[in-house]
Amino acid sequence: MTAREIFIALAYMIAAACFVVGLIWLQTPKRARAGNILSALGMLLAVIATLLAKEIVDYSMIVLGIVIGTAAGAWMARTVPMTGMPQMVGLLNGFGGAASALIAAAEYFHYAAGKGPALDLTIAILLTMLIGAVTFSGSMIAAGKLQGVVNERAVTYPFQQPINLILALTILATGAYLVIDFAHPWVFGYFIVASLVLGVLFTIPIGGADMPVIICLLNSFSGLAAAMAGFVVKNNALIISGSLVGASGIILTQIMCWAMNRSIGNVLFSAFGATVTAGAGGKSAAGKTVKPIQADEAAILLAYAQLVIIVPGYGMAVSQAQHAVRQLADELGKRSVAVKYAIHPVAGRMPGHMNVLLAEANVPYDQLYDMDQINDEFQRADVAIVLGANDVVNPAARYDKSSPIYGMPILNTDHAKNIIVMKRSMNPGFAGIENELFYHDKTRMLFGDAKESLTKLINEVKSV
Amino acid sequence: MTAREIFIALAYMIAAACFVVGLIWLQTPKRARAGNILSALGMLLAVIATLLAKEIVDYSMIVLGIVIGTAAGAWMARTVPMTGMPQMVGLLNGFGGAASALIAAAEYFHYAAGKGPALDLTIAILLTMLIGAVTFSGSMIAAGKLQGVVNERAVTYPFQQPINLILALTILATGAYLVIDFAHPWVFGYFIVASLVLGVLFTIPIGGADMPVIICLLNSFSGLAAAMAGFVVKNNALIISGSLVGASGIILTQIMCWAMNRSIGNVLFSAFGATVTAGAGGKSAAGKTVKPIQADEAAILLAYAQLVIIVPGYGMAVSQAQHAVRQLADELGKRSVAVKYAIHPVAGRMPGHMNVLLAEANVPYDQLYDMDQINDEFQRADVAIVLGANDVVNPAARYDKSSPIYGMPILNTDHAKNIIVMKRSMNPGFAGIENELFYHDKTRMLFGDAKESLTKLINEVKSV
Amino acid sequence: MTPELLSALYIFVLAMFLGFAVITKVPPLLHTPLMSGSNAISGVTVLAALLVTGSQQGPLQTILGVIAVALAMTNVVGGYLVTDRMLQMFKKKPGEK
Amino acid sequence: MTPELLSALYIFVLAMFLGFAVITKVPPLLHTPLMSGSNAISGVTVLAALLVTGSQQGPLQTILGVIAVALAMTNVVGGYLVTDRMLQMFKKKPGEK
Amino acid sequence: MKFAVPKETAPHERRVALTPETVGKLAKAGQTVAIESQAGAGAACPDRDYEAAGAKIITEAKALWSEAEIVLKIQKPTPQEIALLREGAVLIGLLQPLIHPELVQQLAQRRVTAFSLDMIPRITRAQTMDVLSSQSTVAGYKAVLLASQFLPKFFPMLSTAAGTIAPAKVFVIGAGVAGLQAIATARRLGALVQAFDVRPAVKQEVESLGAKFVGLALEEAADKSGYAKELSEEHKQQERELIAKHVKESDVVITTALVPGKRAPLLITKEMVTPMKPGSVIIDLAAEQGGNCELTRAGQETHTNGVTVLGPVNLPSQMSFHASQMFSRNMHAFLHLLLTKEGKLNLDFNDEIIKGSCVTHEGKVL
Amino acid sequence: MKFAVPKETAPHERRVALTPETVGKLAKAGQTVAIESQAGAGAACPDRDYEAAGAKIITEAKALWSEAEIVLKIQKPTPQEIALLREGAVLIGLLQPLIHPELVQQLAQRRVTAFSLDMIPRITRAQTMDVLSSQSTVAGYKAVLLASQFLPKFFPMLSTAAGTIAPAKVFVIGAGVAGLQAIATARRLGALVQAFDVRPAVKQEVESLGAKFVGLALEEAADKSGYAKELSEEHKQQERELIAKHVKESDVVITTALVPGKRAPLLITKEMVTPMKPGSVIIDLAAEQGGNCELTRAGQETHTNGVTVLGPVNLPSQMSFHASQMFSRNMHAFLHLLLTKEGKLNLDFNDEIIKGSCVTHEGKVL
Ligand SMILES: NC(=O)c1ccc[n+]([C@@H]2O[C@H](COP(=O)([O-])OP(=O)(O)OC[C@H]3O[C@@H](n4cnc5c(N)ncnc54)[C@H](OP(=O)(O)O)[C@@H]3O)[C@@H](O)[C@H]2O)c1
Ligand SMILES: NC(=O)c1ccc[n+]([C@@H]2O[C@H](COP(=O)([O-])OP(=O)(O)OC[C@H]3O[C@@H](n4cnc5c(N)ncnc54)[C@H](OP(=O)(O)O)[C@@H]3O)[C@@H](O)[C@H]2O)c1
Ligand SMILES: NC(=O)c1ccc[n+]([C@@H]2O[C@H](COP(=O)([O-])OP(=O)(O)OC[C@H]3O[C@@H](n4cnc5c(N)ncnc54)[C@H](O)[C@@H]3O)[C@@H](O)[C@H]2O)c1
Ligand SMILES: NC(=O)c1ccc[n+]([C@@H]2O[C@H](COP(=O)([O-])OP(=O)(O)OC[C@H]3O[C@@H](n4cnc5c(N)ncnc54)[C@H](O)[C@@H]3O)[C@@H](O)[C@H]2O)c1
Repeated sequence: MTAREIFIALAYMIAAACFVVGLIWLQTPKRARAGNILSALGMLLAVIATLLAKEIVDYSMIVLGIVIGTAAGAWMARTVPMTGMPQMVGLLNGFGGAASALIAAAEYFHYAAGKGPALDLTIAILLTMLIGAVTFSGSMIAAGKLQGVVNERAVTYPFQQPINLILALTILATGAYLVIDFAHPWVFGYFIVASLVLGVLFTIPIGGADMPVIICLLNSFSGLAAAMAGFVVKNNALIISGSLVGASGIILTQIMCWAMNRSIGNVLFSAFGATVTAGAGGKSAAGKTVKPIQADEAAILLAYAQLVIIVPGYGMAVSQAQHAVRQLADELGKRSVAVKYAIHPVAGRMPGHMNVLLAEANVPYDQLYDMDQINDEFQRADVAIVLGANDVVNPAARYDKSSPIYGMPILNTDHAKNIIVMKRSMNPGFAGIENELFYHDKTRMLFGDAKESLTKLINEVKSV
Repeated sequence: MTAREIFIALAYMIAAACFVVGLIWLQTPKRARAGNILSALGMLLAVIATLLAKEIVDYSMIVLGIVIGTAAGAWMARTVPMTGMPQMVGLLNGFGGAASALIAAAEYFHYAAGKGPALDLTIAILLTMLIGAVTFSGSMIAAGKLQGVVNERAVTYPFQQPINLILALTILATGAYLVIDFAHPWVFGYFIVASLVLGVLFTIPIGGADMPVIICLLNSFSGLAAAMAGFVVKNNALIISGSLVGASGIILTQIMCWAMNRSIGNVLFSAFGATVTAGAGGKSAAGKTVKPIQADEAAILLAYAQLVIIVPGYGMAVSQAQHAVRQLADELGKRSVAVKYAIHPVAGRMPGHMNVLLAEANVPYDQLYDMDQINDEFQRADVAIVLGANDVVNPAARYDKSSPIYGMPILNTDHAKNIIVMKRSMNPGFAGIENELFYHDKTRMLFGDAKESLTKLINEVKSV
Repeated sequence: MTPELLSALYIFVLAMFLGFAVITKVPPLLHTPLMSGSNAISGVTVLAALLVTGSQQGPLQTILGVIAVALAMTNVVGGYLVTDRMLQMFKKKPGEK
Repeated sequence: MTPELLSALYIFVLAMFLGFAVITKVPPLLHTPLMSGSNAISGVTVLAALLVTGSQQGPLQTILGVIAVALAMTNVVGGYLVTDRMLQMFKKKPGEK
Repeated sequence: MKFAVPKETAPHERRVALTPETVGKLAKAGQTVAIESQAGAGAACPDRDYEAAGAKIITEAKALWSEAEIVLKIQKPTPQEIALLREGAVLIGLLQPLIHPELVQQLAQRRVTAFSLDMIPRITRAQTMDVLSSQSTVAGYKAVLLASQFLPKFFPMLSTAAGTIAPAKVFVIGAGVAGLQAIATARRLGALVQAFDVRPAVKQEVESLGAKFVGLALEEAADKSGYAKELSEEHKQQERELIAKHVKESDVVITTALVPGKRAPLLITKEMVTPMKPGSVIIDLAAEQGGNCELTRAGQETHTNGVTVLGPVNLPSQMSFHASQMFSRNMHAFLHLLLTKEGKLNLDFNDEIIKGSCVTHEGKVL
Repeated sequence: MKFAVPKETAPHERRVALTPETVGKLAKAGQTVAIESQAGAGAACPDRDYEAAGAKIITEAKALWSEAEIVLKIQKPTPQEIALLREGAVLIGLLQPLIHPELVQQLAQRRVTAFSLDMIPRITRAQTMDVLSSQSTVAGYKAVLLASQFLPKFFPMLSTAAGTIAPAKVFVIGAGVAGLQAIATARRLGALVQAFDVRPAVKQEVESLGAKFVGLALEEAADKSGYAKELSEEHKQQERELIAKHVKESDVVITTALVPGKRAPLLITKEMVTPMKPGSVIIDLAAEQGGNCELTRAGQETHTNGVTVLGPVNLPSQMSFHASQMFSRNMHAFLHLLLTKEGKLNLDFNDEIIKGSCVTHEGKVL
């Protein structure tokens, strides 16, 4: 083994290490950026090492490809708007899959010209092709759905199951054929087309709201495709990094499904994704939908806020959450988040209800603000937490003359940049009326008993 | 590749998976036992798979070895007293190291008889020998120190550094010699002896109290030895499991050092280990020592208790820890641990001081017991938490006529099975006198502000 | 099945394990950046594309290869940059301890 | 350096990584059982001993091998059993939810 | 408009209908406010503060009454005072028209437009003018302090070198506004608090204050408007037994049970009081409506078997400053409804609140 | 031994030296206890409870006094009562011998062995008999309730539909036993509490109750025994300014500053009271020792500029049940020291506590 080979092997190991550590760091907000940079450095090292490989004899075309790719990637990343990120990731992922598929094709024609490869190599080439093609076409559809280019609803069509079955059999049959007799470009062509169609059919019946999960799964696929390509070109760096991404992608997909309270199977195979938003939350009678939030995400929102205003209501009293809320405030205070309490004159069920409880929990008086003092501050608040309050933050009181609470002054919770509502259900409060605040764009619902939700929240804030 | 080979490879992979999952499970009390069993099953599988290998042609001797080893292992494990566990682990670890060394020796003689192995194999054999031998002799000394057979103090001798240097050079020189010219059994003999001596010299200067850390490190070594042996016999299962243990052992060593507030370097190379107990805690003027405890360990003690009695004192008031202590009690309650508060008549600095604070935190009155009600219950308590109290639990009040608190009735905290004292330092309380309770065998000190310690404790209890 | 392949399979399996072990509890806010970051890693297939392109197996291979390089490189560069943009929101606040 | 050795090294490095990644924050009460449990795993060297003993390389090898088998087996069996004994204290209490 | 705030003449009344704070707001809005000299003295509002806020101090009550366009009172006026009123003047106060029909008659005769604040419907929008709520808040708080003054025991539990003091047991009957405030205050002082009411929603409300609810909350006991109604005979029996048990065990009993427009329900009989521990205290906040306890004598202190029974009258007046402040803010919110932006009177009888609270207008009783 | 508990004759004294609980313990130990009829009436301890506990009820005070071997009192006896005592009898109570030398003289003449509980040294072992602590606990608690009764304001902060009520500001001067208890009680009621004392240890103690300490705690202000001593002139000036500032801002001021054996320090002058808000209340617990406030009249209520100054005398007596219970337990602990296991008197004058508290013995003043 030459010194060059040893250097390359070493470089690959270091690159792999960078990927691993990068992935670990990407999981905490504090080190996520550093993790991404580390991972990128690893990639740079791997590319440089590969360029030194003795197999590479001509650099001209390589430079061309690299220049084009780098320019395109940089331009896309620079210009995509923040809201377009998910489809951008989908698109890029598709490119990765396509690259793997192209490698499989190149190797196919390389070997098809000669005497045909060994069995294991044949299988590796076919798998690379299959997974790469599925990743490519699937990602394109997914990105298209998110962008609104492709119908973002869950598209169902007749004979869905039989068609899928036929497709699978086609792929299997052509694959088997190629294993037995390799040099049949037309058969290989069928194989490619069938794979591409599979990717499309796999993605098209899934609703737009579930697309992020699907992209994550396809990302895992493109990792596997890279790993397979590693078997094809006999490169350990590819195998390691590809399978790393393959495995972590599956776990991440799983975690994302949990966060939506769904199983992977449910996401992939149910008609549940039929409307755009159904995956993301419940629906009101009037067709309006609310967006739930989990404690961990809420915690990040809070931890990185400058000003948080807490609006306690009767629900805080019912769940006796006064001690918990003070603890949350303390925890946020440690992270130098400013916390204020907005006390509505009739919050709770008796005059001073909130005061009694918050005083019990030793909340300093100078954190308590009455309505007139704080109403103008909501617009500066990064997050308003509505803690078991309802009527006192109901915007209907401002304009809906038919509402029983019309004319009551309310807290301007809806002026805050984000609103987290903590209650157990969509049940109304004292006045027995619906609250449109809960359906607001900026509002996320943290369902559950106030005290329990707060306890979770405190833990998550600590661990952010 | 034959079906048998594929089966063996598969079995090895499953075994490796068992080891990985087993190690992960071993880290939480709940699943630790299952993890150990899983790991053992993996080992069984690996052994069976190996026995099927085509290299093995004769089973008679193997059976002999297995029978002896199994019998010896089972007997030792059955008969060792609970207190002898650490040295037992050390001993077993030494056996593992010895086994690796013996394999190296066997292979040496195998190749020495023939034309000598390739460079990489030579290096592998020598490394296996070196690490195996160091593990063996080091573990024997460590076990001996723990058992009291070998002088358990940190033994220092003149010219320690020069001797070590000479030893290292000897090993390097003989090793290099063998790499160049393999078939020199006498040189190999020197190599073995030097390695064994290195193990002894490495361990002997370290005090008995640090031995668990050393055994953990040597355990990591024996893993590495196994991995090297894997290179020698070209067996991937060995490489994987061995390096797994090697790496995890080093991390564990590191964690154990952290728990002692020491660095690995400090443990290995300082004269700090000169007395038996110094590593484990501080020392009083009178030579008595206290045993500190960390929040995580305290949490396990509490979580697995049946009855916990909390003794609040002035320190709870100073740190305003009343809300935190109630939370801890709630958390323990969820795990069906019974919690009672023992309120001493003069705890704090005014009559009813503890009551005021605990009522503020909404501690139910029926959890509060005054001295006469609870003093007989301490003996049934698994843990008594002394929360910033001092004089009111000072046993000197019972018998020391010269003490300013003589004659004051105290809480029988010392009757509890375990005592955790939470205070910031060894400073005395109101009466300004030392408290022998803190030096009691059953007492562990959780140093720090009461509120902060409680917060940590709550988190740990949640995660147990 | 060659021993070489066997080793490659071992590496594959171990790396999968590592992949599983590495992802633990990720807060939802980081789901997208993490996905995007690992998507960039999956562009590692660029290495294979480089080898194919550079080894002059024939004009077809070179053409397919150079397209693959361009695509994979887009994936890599775009992926890392997009991820970085997403992560800028976690910049440390001045007041934070 | 053969490609075989290279693969073995890759496996070694990956397994080391896995070993590092696997151990996180262990409560001190579990330090000893964990150490003891992983010590039992390190007895995996018994596999090498089996191969040496069983492959009839010569009488010396067989004798060394059989001793190695016995020692390593003691390590494995003793290690797992001792660990199990230590861990019995974590048996679930009846009252626990 | 010309506003007038006379000094309250009812015995022991220390409150005042407007505090300097509200006077200031009215004055800023261009209104003329006349205050009778020393009107706020009992409520820690000296004349100088009123003057500073822009009011005119009038020493002569007669002049004040006869010149005013709008008179703001707390208690109902005397016939002499009414006689002084101009025709068409507006009078606002706690008139209790159902209890005092003769007063209403006289007001109608004088063609006075009279509003009784206690008649404001208890809808959400009217919360800011709900004097019953605000004054009940004061009464509930004060009731506990009154009890603590008479009880020869500590409220909180205390472990001391001189033995452990058991916490006082407080039993609150009727958990409306006053009852809830009493529960909260007693809990603050460290007592063990239990409460009883007939309305079903109350259980959760009591528990939301950390106290214990006892007894079965009966679905039927509340009518639509949220007020309690009278109970069936069978339930009354169950209720009696429950109350007897808890009264006996308690150190302090605070009763606030009312049924609107009716005599307060009699919930504690003499027989229930007898087995109480000597030194125990009963505070009957329903004394003015006839009392929840058989032994209650409104405005008096009775002792039976060592048990003190108090039937305080006008407790809010004992905490005159804040009671007046709250009353005055309620009054201001109510005036906001009666006046146009320019400060002119504008009575919109389609408004539920105005309709509900208006007692007499243009000579007619409404 | 024959114990006797007379009814207290001092005006407004409602406590009793032994409660039925303690009587029961003594009776069980074989002692004879005679109680004057109605002695416990003021403390919610009826005669029947004493009888049930094993005491003899004596209607005739003279007989009680003249037959007793040990007389247990709260307040000092009158000369007439002393005249009734047998020679060699033991008398235990709050005798304040430094203030009443003539009483001591008379006791010595009658060859009575007299113990004054207020003279017990404040060492750890004596905590169970420390009546000063136990009665101060009652006084501190009661002082806050007294303030709440006179203050025309709420203590807690309340946000209501009738506006937000600001919390009362309470300023406690002297944070000994009574002061700390007052701080705790005011905090319980929701007030904003600040406290001042001259002893350095007090800062942490005040903060340990969640209240704020103001001012510089001066090292030199405490002597070894933990009592406060008098201050230098310069520090007094600083202290005055500090106090003036906080008094002005407060709704309630509670003073408890004492220096043993001296007149209570005068800390609040008339000038400091004048700028206080009308309605504010000052409770001077040092009234009996001369008062911490210039306007204090012991046992009286004075009003200046709308500020009420109260100099309550014998506050513990107003919470007679628990005050008596604590006193009685203290007394029992003290008796434990005087009696042998068999219940006979055994005075060990080497014991610090007995030595410190004994006032007269065998005709000599000690
Ligand atoms: N303050 C007074 O003096 C007074 C007196 C009488 C009436 N009111 C009226 O009471 C209302 C007060 O408004 P508000 O916003 O405080 O309360 P609200 O409108 O009654 O709403 C309370 C909300 O808390 C939620 N909740 C209940 N238990 C909970 C728990 N354990 N954990 C989490 N959430 C819980 C309920 O939703 P879920 O069931 O979905 O959890 C409910 O929507 C006003 O309409 C006011 O007019 C006030
Ligand atoms: N109750 C009364 O009426 C009264 C009145 C006067 C005197 N006393 C006397 O006060 C004493 C009361 O006994 P006690 O056991 O309650 O208290 P203590 O003996 O005074 O001990 C309190 C302990 O709390 C610790 N501490 C202080 N701040 C802390 C913090 N922030 N976090 C954790 N620990 C803290 C201190 O140790 P570190 O500094 O090391 O943390 C100290 O040893 C008795 O001697 C009693 O006689 C009582
Ligand atoms: N919608 C609003 O904005 C608003 C405003 C003020 C009050 N309220 C509500 O109106 C209700 C009544 O308030 P209130 O304090 O004026 O009531 P109240 O003074 O008329 O009665 C006091 C309490 O006594 C109870 N009671 C009656 N008969 C009883 C009996 N036989 N035994 C036991 N308890 C008996 C009633 O249920 C009530 O809770 C409360 O629930 C209050 O929250 C609503
Ligand atoms: N060791 C024990 O067991 C024990 C028992 C009881 C009391 N004590 C302690 O003894 C101390 C005194 O208790 P007490 O309540 O009887 O004291 P006290 O009644 O004699 O005095 C009350 C308070 O007034 C303060 N004071 C005096 N002059 C002052 C001034 N000029 N300005 C401001 N404050 C002034 C004193 O410092 C004291 O805190 C307390 O610290 C108490 O904890 C100890």
